[in-house]
Amino acid sequence: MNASEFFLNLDRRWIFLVIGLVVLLPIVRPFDLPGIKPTDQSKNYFDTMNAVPEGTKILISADFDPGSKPELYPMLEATLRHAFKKKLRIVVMTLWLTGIGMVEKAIKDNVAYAKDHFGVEPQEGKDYVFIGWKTGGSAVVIGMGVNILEMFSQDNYGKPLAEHPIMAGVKSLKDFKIVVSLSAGTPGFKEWVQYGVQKNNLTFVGGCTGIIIPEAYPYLQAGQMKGVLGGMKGAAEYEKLLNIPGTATGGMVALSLAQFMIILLVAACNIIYIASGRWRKP
Amino acid sequence: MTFLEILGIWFATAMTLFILSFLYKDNPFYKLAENIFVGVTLGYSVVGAIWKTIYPEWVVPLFSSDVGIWRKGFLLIPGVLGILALARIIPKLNWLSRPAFAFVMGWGAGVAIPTAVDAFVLKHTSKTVSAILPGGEFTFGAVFTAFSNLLIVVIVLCVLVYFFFSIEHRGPIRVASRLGVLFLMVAFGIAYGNTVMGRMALLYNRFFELKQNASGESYFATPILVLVTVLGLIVHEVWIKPRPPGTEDVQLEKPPEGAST
Amino acid sequence: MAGWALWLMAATLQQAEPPKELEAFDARNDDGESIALWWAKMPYEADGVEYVIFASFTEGGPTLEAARLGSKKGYASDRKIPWWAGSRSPNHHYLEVDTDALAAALVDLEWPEARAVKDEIAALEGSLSHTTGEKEKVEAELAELEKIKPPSAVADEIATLKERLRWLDAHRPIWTERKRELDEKLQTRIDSLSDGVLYYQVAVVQGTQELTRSGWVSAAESDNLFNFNRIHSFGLAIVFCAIIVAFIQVGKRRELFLRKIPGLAAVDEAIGRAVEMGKPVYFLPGRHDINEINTIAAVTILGEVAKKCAQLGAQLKVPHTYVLVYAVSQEITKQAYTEAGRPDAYRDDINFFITEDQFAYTAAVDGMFVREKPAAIIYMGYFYAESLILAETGAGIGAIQVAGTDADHQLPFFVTACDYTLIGEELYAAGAYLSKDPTLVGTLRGQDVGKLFVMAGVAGMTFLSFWFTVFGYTSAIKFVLDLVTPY
Amino acid sequence: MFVKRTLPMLVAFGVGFAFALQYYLPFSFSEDALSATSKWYSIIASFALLLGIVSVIQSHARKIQTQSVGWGYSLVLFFAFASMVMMGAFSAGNAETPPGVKGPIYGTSYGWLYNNAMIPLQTTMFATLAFYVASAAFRAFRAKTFGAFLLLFFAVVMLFGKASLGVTLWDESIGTIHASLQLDRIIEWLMGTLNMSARRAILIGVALGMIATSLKIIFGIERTYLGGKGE
Repeated sequence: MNASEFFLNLDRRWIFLVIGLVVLLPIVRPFDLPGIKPTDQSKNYFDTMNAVPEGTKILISADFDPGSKPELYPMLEATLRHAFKKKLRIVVMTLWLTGIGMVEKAIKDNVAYAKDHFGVEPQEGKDYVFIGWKTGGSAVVIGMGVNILEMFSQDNYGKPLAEHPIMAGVKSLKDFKIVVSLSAGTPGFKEWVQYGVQKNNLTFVGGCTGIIIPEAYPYLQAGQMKGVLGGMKGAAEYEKLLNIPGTATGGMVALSLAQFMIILLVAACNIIYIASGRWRKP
Repeated sequence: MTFLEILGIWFATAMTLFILSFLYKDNPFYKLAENIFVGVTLGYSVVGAIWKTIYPEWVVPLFSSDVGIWRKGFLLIPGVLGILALARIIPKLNWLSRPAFAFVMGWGAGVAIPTAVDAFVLKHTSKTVSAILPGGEFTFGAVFTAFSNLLIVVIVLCVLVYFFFSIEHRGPIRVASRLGVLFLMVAFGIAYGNTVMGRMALLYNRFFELKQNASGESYFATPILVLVTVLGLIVHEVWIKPRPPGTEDVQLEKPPEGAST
Repeated sequence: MAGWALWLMAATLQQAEPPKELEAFDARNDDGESIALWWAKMPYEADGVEYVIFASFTEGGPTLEAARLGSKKGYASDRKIPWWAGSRSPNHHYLEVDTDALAAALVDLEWPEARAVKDEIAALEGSLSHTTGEKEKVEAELAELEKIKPPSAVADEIATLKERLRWLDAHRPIWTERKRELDEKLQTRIDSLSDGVLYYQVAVVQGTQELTRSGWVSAAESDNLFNFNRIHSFGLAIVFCAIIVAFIQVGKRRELFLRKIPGLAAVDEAIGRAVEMGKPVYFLPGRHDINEINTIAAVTILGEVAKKCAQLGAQLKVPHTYVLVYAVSQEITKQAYTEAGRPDAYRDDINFFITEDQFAYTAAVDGMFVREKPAAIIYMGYFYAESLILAETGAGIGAIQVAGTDADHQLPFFVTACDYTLIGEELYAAGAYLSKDPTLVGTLRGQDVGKLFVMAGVAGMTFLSFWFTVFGYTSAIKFVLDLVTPY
Repeated sequence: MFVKRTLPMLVAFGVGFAFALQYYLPFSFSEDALSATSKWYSIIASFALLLGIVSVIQSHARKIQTQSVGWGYSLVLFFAFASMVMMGAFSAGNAETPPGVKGPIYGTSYGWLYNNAMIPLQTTMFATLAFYVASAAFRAFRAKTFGAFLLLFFAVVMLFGKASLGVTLWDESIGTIHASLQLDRIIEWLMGTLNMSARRAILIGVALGMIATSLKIIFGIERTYLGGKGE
């Protein structure tokens, strides 16, 4: 069997291996390719976060479940990193019961990341707090617009919320400079806009899965949402703006590389096929 | 994390890896995952049928005092048909199930006719002919749009010609149907290329999950299980003697009578 | 300038006359739950000026706001209807009002008790939904508590729960009964008040100021027998049906030509090869349930394939994902074996059910492919994402693969991975092609004539649309297009 | 043979005719009939599911009984099936815990199985498509004929145009000539014109096939589902 024969009848497990490696590599070690051009919406998200001074209090609501993790978890990570880097003070919550575990992990990992990479040491209670989950969706948002401490009397771990220094001077949603919702559906940014943003005149940005991004456009046009990150692409663009390649960048790179790998394989295969003179046979 | 959560992560990771191991070759891990998969989904559909359909849609209204006697009577029909469909289990009473199947097939056929006319024929015809010429100024863009719209009509007609069954494809019909096949190939190529990225994203999501489960918090589920799977495959390959080809795990509890002539 | 315009507008509004040509009538082509109001475009229509529709049970009786419409919105020309089903005049307003909801709201004005009755119904609904499933929950808790020893430690809790159970048992039936009673009472009162007819007035409002108000009009809602919006679709359905039925008759009388479908010729070849190699033939009937037409086409083909397998002595295997398809296929296979003169070769495990889940089915069938290495795999029917997983696995074991599907989104994958693919309509033609049954062949000729009809329509309308655009008859285009637009 | 053959055909005819007409009849009885019968369909199918379960249990029980090759896997299947059904019964088919009730982890035991067995298995099986989509392309995208060349050429164009790397490469070079040459515009045109029109033709053809097959069922010409067309 000569070389061209071997290549044309290549055991497909080699192709499986190549594709697997190409997709895996950028996850294990995220790197960047010139290919991600931030859209205006992602820039707006970044600029809104970037414009506030050190020490500003912001609220992040991670409204997603494990099903939407690959798209929204990188957004949560990048937002936390951005906030820690800028030394913002953050209150994190979720409207989705199944989101609790992911938020805990994201906070823990990124506090460690901030220590390693930005030289800051965010303190729990002072710089950040995770207030957990409450049932009710839109009712929670409405309640927070009136009095947060009544809605969330304790943090996620049962400690009275009022004892955290970060909550000093925070009464309602109005006391946050920015509210962020990373949402995978209902309850999500729609509830935040309808029941929180409009009434309390909040600066609101969001992130969402690729499927529901069309639902965000009316709010963006109306200015109720200042910017939005759409799907894994949006997360990758945010990472690009932050200049910290993360898992979303890895994802975009992986997809690009895998597609190019297929193009390469098909091209090579056809060149060899034609060069070996087989195409002349009927 | 609670014990159950960690157990869940381990289980999910193992299932993911076992399914992926099939890409190398069929192996006991895959068979294990496959049978768990089939069992679990069977159970899921039973639970769904009972708790999401039969109980709320049938039992509850049948025994509820809110529902009038007429509606209850109507509700008996699908129940009876459903139970009659079960008569297939008993070969002699097989025919009892026929009214149920007739109902289902007749219903499907009836609903399909107007749907086919409206949603397929009318919708696609109207979209094809609605905008041959764009209004407005005579620019390059407008000319190109007009060309594209005309091209759509030509492609639709050519591909439809390809589908003629009862006319011999000769002369101009042959040309049109040949063009139709080529247009189909173009369309299939485009559709193929268009879906690749979505599929890659699915794989990326699985790998993402595996990476998340590799951390110390989940007690290094991914690396340990990868090791176990790989070692298991090696053991299976090297130490467990492969059976002679052909007999391997083919379920031949009976001789295949149909094959003997 | 601006001042002038404002003054002028105010002046026109001052002497506003009530909307002209006001009419109320049953909204056509619906299930009789709404009426339509119709009135002429008036000169004072502007941003900020609104039409408010008031409704009442009697002429001159107490009114309720039924709807509100910006004065520059809701023209009849916005209606989504074809030209023959009603006027699409740009100079008139058209508004549909839901009468059932309106009557339920209006009853408050005429019947002092109504509010209280509705509140009670709402409260009862609340209590009922709140306690739904509570009984089971309490019982479960009780069972847990009763396991604890010694029982005296939890005696209080048990007593409380038992009390709760008694309370639930006592109250829920009463609530249900009471709610039914009240619902009935309310409905009777509404019926006696309205008698199906409601009265309407249209007022013109700017801000909070009412400028003018029309006289009363009334209309009764009614069920409509036929949806005239869809009469063209109805006509077309009849035309197609007539063509097909006619050619079924033609097919019975004389033999009709049938072109070759390459994929189907390959089916015989594939079965033959399987017999030579002593390996099974797999037939996958798609992943739609039996009520879908593509599955019916698939099981018809299964009948023919089974016949061939029985004749040649190939081992057939048909994995199923829907139970009803499985049951039907069993009958068909059995019949096919009998018709082929090999009832002895029929086994009940030719058809087997796996699971309803898409990917579990795929995983299981994939495993079978690899373990049994069938010589031929035939995919017929509707498929989803599993198409390529299965077809690539099949190609990997070197089976001859023939696919046929009308799932346009999966065709590219079958075309790529299989040896032969029946595209779209060919799936429906395959049964006729394989069986050569004259009635079925006649149907195919009917389908062809139907296609010709559609093609002539597309070509003709393209020409007309082109011609109308060039000569500027834009309204004529709409006229023609309506004939092929689904409503 | 009235009950065995004529009655089913009458049922199919009556039901089929009535529901073909239903689409054009807007009155409330007609609408109610459609929504009621679509529920009937799911009820019948739910009952019939038992048929499938019996078949699966029979075939695997036979395997276990005869201890044929791989009977251990049949045991696994039974175990998985039984635990899903039991957990489902305990939690009344709810994967999520209703608020206020304590469950194992943010869900019921049924939810645990659903989230940790069904979801990963489904998504992983689906994800294997990524590999197959590549290997099928490698194996089959060969310019053997002009048609095959078109297929592979346009697939490669789409692959290039959908990758963010490809978009950047193109738009920074050729795309700078004119805005209408930008890659997303080209992709849009390919999808909207070449791909969509061929699919339209397929669907129009399919519609005619559907109408013909439906008619055959309604008129009893097609009655393979009753077992054969004879008698």
